[in-house]
Amino acid sequence: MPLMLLMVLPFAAALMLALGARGGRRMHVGIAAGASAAGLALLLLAAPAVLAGTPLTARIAWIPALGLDLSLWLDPLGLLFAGLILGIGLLVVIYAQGYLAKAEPTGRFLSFLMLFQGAMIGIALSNNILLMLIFWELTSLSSFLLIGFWRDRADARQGARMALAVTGGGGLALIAGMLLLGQAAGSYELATILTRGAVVQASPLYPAILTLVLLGAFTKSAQFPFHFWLPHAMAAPTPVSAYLHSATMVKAGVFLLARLWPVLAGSDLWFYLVASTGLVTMLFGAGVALFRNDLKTILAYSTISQLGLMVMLLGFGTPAAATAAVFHILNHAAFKAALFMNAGIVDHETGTRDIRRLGGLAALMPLTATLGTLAVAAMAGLPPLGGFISKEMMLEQSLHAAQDGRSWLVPLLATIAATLSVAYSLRYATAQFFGRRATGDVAAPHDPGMAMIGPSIVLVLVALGFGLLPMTIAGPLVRAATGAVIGGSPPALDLALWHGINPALGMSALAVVIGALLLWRRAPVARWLDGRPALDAKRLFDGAMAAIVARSRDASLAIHAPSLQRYLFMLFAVAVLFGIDAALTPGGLPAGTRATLPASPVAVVAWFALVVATGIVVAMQRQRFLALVFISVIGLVIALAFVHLSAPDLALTQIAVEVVTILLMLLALHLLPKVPPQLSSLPRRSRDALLAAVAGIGTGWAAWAVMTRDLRDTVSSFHWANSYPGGGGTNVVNVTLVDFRAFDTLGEIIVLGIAGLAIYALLEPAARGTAGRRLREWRHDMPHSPERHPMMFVMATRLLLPLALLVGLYIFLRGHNQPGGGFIAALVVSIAILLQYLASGFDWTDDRRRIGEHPLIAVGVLIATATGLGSLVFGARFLTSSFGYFHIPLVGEVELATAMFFDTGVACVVVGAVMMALAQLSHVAQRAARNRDQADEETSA
Amino acid sequence: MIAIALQIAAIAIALALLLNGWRLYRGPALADRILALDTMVINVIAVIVVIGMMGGNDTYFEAALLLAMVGFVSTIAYCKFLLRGDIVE
Amino acid sequence: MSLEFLIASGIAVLTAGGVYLALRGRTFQVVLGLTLLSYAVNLFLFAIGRLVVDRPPLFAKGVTDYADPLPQALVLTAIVITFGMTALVVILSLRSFLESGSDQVDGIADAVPGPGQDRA
Amino acid sequence: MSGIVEIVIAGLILLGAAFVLIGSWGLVRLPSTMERLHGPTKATTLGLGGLLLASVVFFQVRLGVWTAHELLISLFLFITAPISANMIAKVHLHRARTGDRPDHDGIAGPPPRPDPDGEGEWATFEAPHTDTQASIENP
Amino acid sequence: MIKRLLPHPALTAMLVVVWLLMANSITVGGILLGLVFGIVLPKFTEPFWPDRPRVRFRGALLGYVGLVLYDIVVANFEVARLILFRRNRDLRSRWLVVPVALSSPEAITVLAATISLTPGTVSSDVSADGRFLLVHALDVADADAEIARIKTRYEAPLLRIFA
Amino acid sequence: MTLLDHLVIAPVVIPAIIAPLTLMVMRRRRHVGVALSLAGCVAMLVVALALFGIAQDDAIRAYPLGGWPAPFGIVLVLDRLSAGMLVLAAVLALVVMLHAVVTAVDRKGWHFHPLFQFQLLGLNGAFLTGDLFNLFVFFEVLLIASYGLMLHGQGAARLKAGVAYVVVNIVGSALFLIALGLLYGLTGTLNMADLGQRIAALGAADQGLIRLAGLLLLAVFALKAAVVPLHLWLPRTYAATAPVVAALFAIMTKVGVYAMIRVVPLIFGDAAGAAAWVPAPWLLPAAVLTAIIGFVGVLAARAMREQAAFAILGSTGTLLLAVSCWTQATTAAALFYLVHATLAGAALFLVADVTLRRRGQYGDAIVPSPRFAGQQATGLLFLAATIAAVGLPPLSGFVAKLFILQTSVTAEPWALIWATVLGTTLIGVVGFARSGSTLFWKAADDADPIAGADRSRAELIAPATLLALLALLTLGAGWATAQAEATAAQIYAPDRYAAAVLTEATR
Ligand code: NA
Ligand code: NA
Repeated sequence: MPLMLLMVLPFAAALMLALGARGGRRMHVGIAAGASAAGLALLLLAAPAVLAGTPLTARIAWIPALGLDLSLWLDPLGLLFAGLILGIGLLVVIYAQGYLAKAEPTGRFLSFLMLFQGAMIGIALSNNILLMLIFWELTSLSSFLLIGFWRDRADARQGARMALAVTGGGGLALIAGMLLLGQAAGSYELATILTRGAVVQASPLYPAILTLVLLGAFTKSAQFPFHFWLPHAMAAPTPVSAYLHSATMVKAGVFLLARLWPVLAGSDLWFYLVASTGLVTMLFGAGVALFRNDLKTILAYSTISQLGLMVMLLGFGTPAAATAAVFHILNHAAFKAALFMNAGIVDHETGTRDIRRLGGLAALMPLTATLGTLAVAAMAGLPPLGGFISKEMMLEQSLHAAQDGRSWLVPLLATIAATLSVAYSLRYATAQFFGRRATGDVAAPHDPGMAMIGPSIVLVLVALGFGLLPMTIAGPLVRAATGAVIGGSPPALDLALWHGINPALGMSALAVVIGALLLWRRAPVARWLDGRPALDAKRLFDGAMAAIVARSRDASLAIHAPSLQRYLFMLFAVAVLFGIDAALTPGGLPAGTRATLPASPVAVVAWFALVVATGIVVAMQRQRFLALVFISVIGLVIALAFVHLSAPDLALTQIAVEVVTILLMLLALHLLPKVPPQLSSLPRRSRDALLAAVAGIGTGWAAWAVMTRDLRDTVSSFHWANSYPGGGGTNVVNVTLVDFRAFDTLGEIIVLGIAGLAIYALLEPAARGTAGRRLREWRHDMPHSPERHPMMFVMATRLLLPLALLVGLYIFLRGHNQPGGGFIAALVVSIAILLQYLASGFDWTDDRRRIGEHPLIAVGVLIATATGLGSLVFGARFLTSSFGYFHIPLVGEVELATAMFFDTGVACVVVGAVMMALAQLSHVAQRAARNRDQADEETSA
Repeated sequence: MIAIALQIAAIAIALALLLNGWRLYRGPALADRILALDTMVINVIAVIVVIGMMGGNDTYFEAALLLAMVGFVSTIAYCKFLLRGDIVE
Repeated sequence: MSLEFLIASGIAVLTAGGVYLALRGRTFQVVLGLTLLSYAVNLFLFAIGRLVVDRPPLFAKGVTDYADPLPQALVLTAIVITFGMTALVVILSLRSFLESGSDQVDGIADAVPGPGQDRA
Repeated sequence: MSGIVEIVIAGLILLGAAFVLIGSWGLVRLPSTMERLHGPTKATTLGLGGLLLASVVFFQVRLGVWTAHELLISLFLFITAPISANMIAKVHLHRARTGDRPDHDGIAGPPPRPDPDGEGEWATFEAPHTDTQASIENP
Repeated sequence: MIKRLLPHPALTAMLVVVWLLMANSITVGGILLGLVFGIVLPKFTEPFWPDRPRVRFRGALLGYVGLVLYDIVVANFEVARLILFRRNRDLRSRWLVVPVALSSPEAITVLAATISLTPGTVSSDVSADGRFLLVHALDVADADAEIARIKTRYEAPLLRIFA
Repeated sequence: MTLLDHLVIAPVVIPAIIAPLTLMVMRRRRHVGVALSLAGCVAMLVVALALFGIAQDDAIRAYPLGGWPAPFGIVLVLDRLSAGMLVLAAVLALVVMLHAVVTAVDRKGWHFHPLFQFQLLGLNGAFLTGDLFNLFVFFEVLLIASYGLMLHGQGAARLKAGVAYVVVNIVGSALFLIALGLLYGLTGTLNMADLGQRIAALGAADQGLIRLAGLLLLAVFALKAAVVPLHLWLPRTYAATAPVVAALFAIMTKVGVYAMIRVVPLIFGDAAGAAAWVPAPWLLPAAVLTAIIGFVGVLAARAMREQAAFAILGSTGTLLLAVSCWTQATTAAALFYLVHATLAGAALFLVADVTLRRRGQYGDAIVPSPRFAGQQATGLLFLAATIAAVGLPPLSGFVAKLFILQTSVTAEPWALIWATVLGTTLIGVVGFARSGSTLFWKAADDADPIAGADRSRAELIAPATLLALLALLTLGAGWATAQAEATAAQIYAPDRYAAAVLTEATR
């Protein structure tokens, strides 16, 4: 449970800080420092047992399906890291209190910082590699927030994005690597995986695993060539740099290499990939650091170099090298955190970080200068600091590597890197603290208060302690941690400043001497370098990113042009492609052998009319009115086909729907261009024609293939047999609609009802705004007769309205047994009412209507649904119909069926929806005309 | 005899439909085309009546009745459109 | 010539015409195309019940030869739904024309709208 | 079915079909729009009337049912056909005078004025006077 | 009371008849239902037929219908002859301006419809003042005689019916 | 027949009653209408949860409508999949509805509430039905309601995009009908379980036609799901509509995916001959392209809504990568991801909505603006929503992606799937980092101040709720993945489904 508490503490602190963001600065620091201190205390309590060899574990089952449990452990390596994270975290929090200006939102800042701390602790404690991935990505995210904390600064935003892109990207590779590792090892439990090194290295996946894991580690630890984000992350507030880039985030990659050392290390591939990357990075970082002028940038490149050192050591794959790496982790954390804080203090006091504008600060800020110089000495690897010991160990291990058969370049380059690090370290100290006095923007900088300088004192004392009393302070931890890294008993440990005279000491001395000389002769090289066009990673990255975004944008815009034609072309093309695919299946799409029916002359003529009319519609598409006339012909032929082919219900529906559609289109056409110009080019038209032809032939062939097949036993034989006895009607189509498949019909009328509502919503505001203006400016594009309501037509309508309504009622009542039904009846009624609109105009007719469309739709849906629910009362299923025959004196046998109620609902909705569409549309036209008349009057007056 | 008469009638009406189609296609005036369409509807009603008699089936009567009603409405609508643009004033 | 051939070829012609018109650049033509396409689809859906002359699916005892009622019911549903869709699309086209002054849907007439130009 | 009835039915069918055909033939061969209007609106009345009458008798004889509902179709057509013709004639008049490519006036020429002495015009050309029988304008 | 129940008695009668024709059978139930609709529908559509004229029933109307039917048959043959055998250039197609004495729009409409239904003549328009009908004749030798025939044969009985 | 047995129709009946009632009440008493609509959403959530609970016993329940037994009548089928989808839809609907009411979007046009209820009716019906033609009908219901909602509030861009959206879907419906026709013409049935059995019994001559029918169905579902190259309609539609509507639409693309998951194993499973697993060869490359085009669009987007739309596209691609493997394990992963992606996509749109309101004339364009009210809080929500959308920890997207990666490793093209999932994640991270830092960090303080912005804090509730749900989904991932696995197990046992549906008691 202490592990869970340890894990939860920083997150809880982050949450408290986020919620209490408006609270005081003291409270914020109190929470953050308290959480860190409490964590540290927990860690110290656990330390003796862990160092004695019994790791703490805790587990809460989480996602068994993924093998992802909340499984934590605290082994010596984890202890070491968690200690760094919490210890330095505590110091950084204290430092931040002094560093951040009063106006800065400390709550938010510390909340992010604690979030980050939690993520790091998670990495250190995870005993499940999937869990570790989660924390890993969380560190990327939280560092993004921290680096970009000063959100108004462009360099902060860009630095944050770059860090996220690189470390996040590496994290994704790590995901793949970890998953493969889990697959290869047969478990995602770290403790288990660590015992399966042989299995993993024998797996064919090993190279992939290694590469992917290293991608994750190298990007996080800023290894060449993924190092470039780190200097730009220096845009972060200095406490962030001190925390993330000395002790924690960038060390996560090193930690990962150490963590997985037993599984992945030892192979040649490991050596070549890891050691050489580390070596190159070490050299490169040190070289660049020598020629940078910004304090934090120098420290950033120094960090890159030092990380390279650790990576290289781990890459050697020997226990001794691992020991060196572990000890250097400690050393580096101490001196680099101190140095970052120091840089922050100088920046804070002088207002600049440009080393060229600083000098002789030792006199003004003695304490700061002393601490800085000591920390620099550790970085340079000078005795009596811990850095000296670990640097010497590194040189020794590089020598061993060569002796073990690796290239002699290893020690050579390592020494050069050490030399360079001496040079930049000395420059860092001397240029700031000694020599000619220069104080940046501020006249008299001085040592800051205890909150800022205190943490540095602690860190420098620790760094000194690592040098003077290494075995006492660091010995047990280093030994145990090394044991954890190598997964066995660690080699004998002898940390001391003096090991007698040996090659490593020589190399070390050489490095110091040459390094000093190098610094002395640095100026001409720097001048020479200044003349060169610098290879600026940021510009490259930004350029590449901008280019990628621009290309993406071009591509995305090109693909997603707002062209309906393209949408439809794709859809048709896919359908045609699928047709071809089906035709290519073995056996293809053969026609059947069913006997066909002979075609009568009328059928042939009708077919001919259909074909010609379709052709004309296509050919005369721009003559919109004519096209509509020919659409009518097609509709007529189809109605005739339905009559001929035993589908009276369909014929009725087709006929009725047809006319309503035509009315609708005429109403719309009134306000549209009548003969628009041609749009598409000939090649385009040919392409479309080809696609259309293929689609047509394909569809026709499919129809032919099905029609010429013999009919299997269809479910409709049940419908036929049960229509009368079970559904109480002889019109099987109607019984299907209102009974067998009444649910379809319910959906269908809802579609109509929705169409009505949507149309109303569309048209109601059409007279306002842009559309309203356009309507007002609308001018007739054809000459008009002044006669609005031709007398004969109006007179005939007065007789036709009741007649047509009667027909509608008739069709409604007989629908269950003969062709007809609610839908057709409703259309007939609608047409009758529409006829009245046509004859007498909107206003006159609308004034005399009794029921609005909205209630019709609402009531219709309710009636149909309620009919369906009615059956529940009788213990039957939804939409179960019931019917009975009643004998009424004089009248005789009368059938009553619940389906009639349902059909009434259908009819209501249909009338409502149809009238809504047409009346609303005609009303817009009406308003257009009215507005036009008003405009005319205004102009003539 | 009735069957033969119906066959002849069917062919005659088919021919009539073709003639309607010709006028519809040729125009030249829009009024001609509307007239042709209107006539076509009447002739289709005739076809339906003949089909009904051929099959001894009177279930198609409503289709014919509806066609008579609807053909009128669409003819009026087309005319109104050409006269006034706005078919519902 | 068989009725089946007439229907199948009619479906083919209607589909081809519908596809071609749907690929034109203006809403009205597209609507015409959709209309043709829906005719084709309705005929198709009807035809898959196989063609039967003079046997409307009106139940009578002892009759075993009848047109399949189910496809007819399906086509009815499809016709109704298509009508609703057509009504909406016709009015939407008009509405869009009134709002933007263009009935083109090929994306050529529209300048690419700047981001965030239209707000809810 | 007795022979005579059968002959009557067949005769009615043939008569109807003939008039249907003649009407459509008139539509094709008559020289201009107004003349063509006479073909279908006349011939189809009797044509369809004959067929419908045949149908009435046919079903009476064949099925023994009195299916007079065919007459309704005729009733409907009698009400609607004159209106259709009227509207089409109006379209012709309107377009012959104002169309962007005016329709040919036909052999009857342009219509004369309603009242040779008066100022008036036909309703297609002049909005009907609101106080007269020709006006169905809304109050 | 009757008046309120049956705003259009003629219409009611017509609807009942049409109903029975549609229902295709004459049963008590059918008649009752037809009566219900015959009463409800005119009531429901009453606002759509304002200022309805008074119509005199009795024999006049029936006689008029019979006359028109007879004329239709005869004229059909006449027009069929014209279509089949008359050459286009021999066609004496012309406009007739028929002065109208009828007063209600309903009556004028019936007259115009009659003219259109009898082959050979089509009512094409009404004058803006409602006093003239524009009739197109397919083949007329003497325009004035034809106008006179229309007035005496059709308008005169209508004047009596729509008194 | 207890009332509980009838509960399965409630998801359809509730909106069928609420919608017309709100329609009638709305004009006179707005607040009553709104209350009704909200109550309807709550009721649907309660019912969905109850059904979800009922489905926990692993039984598959068929409800023959009208008492007509399958395959002759239409059946509703309650299994884990349908119950889960119902819950998802109800949760999303309630949150979105709340947001619409809080931000008064529902007052920007006509009939928002009835259309919204009908939209739910369509969704619920589509999830429940066991009949293929009925699925078509409910597709139409949900589509036409979506047209109405999509156009809600109108404006030129929305109308123009609306035309394209409507037309392309109408053509899609036509394809659906052709596919249905082929299936009925060859098998004589429309019931999905029955179809599966009858297709298995078809002879060699019918194989090509059945394959055609299967492929056309795939095309239709792919169109709804917005799979490349049938995705073209989506970015413009979702970006042009009101964000709150787009948030609801987050589930619309998932309906297409649902239909694939429902139909393919049931009808085009192992026994289907030439049509067995018919989408398999087409779906994977399409899914890869969808994911790539989607996340590249996220990178390229110029406005938040556009970015959110592309994120939905990308998530569909990722989802289909899992679906396209057609194994029980990957389907389980897909289902888990489906839930996550729906909520995450909706959250993204709601955050876009909040931003849009607060930035006044700057709208949701990804350009620097002066500081706006609640930039902190909105930025935080955006951060969380984007974390969810790209699938980073600590939200459920990460778990879902791990699930997909783990289960797809047995598939042939696992490397391609992995590369796509991880690569597109990176593109998404970069894209959202760009837009987020521009929108919420960068400030153009020299620009004119923001005019006419909203600043209600209540509008943060809905997006925060969705994100909280995602956090819950992460915490409860163990339970949720187990549910997904059990659901996938049912899906891959079509015989059980068929047995349950085809032997249900007759009336
Ligand atoms: Na239906
Ligand atoms: Na459709």
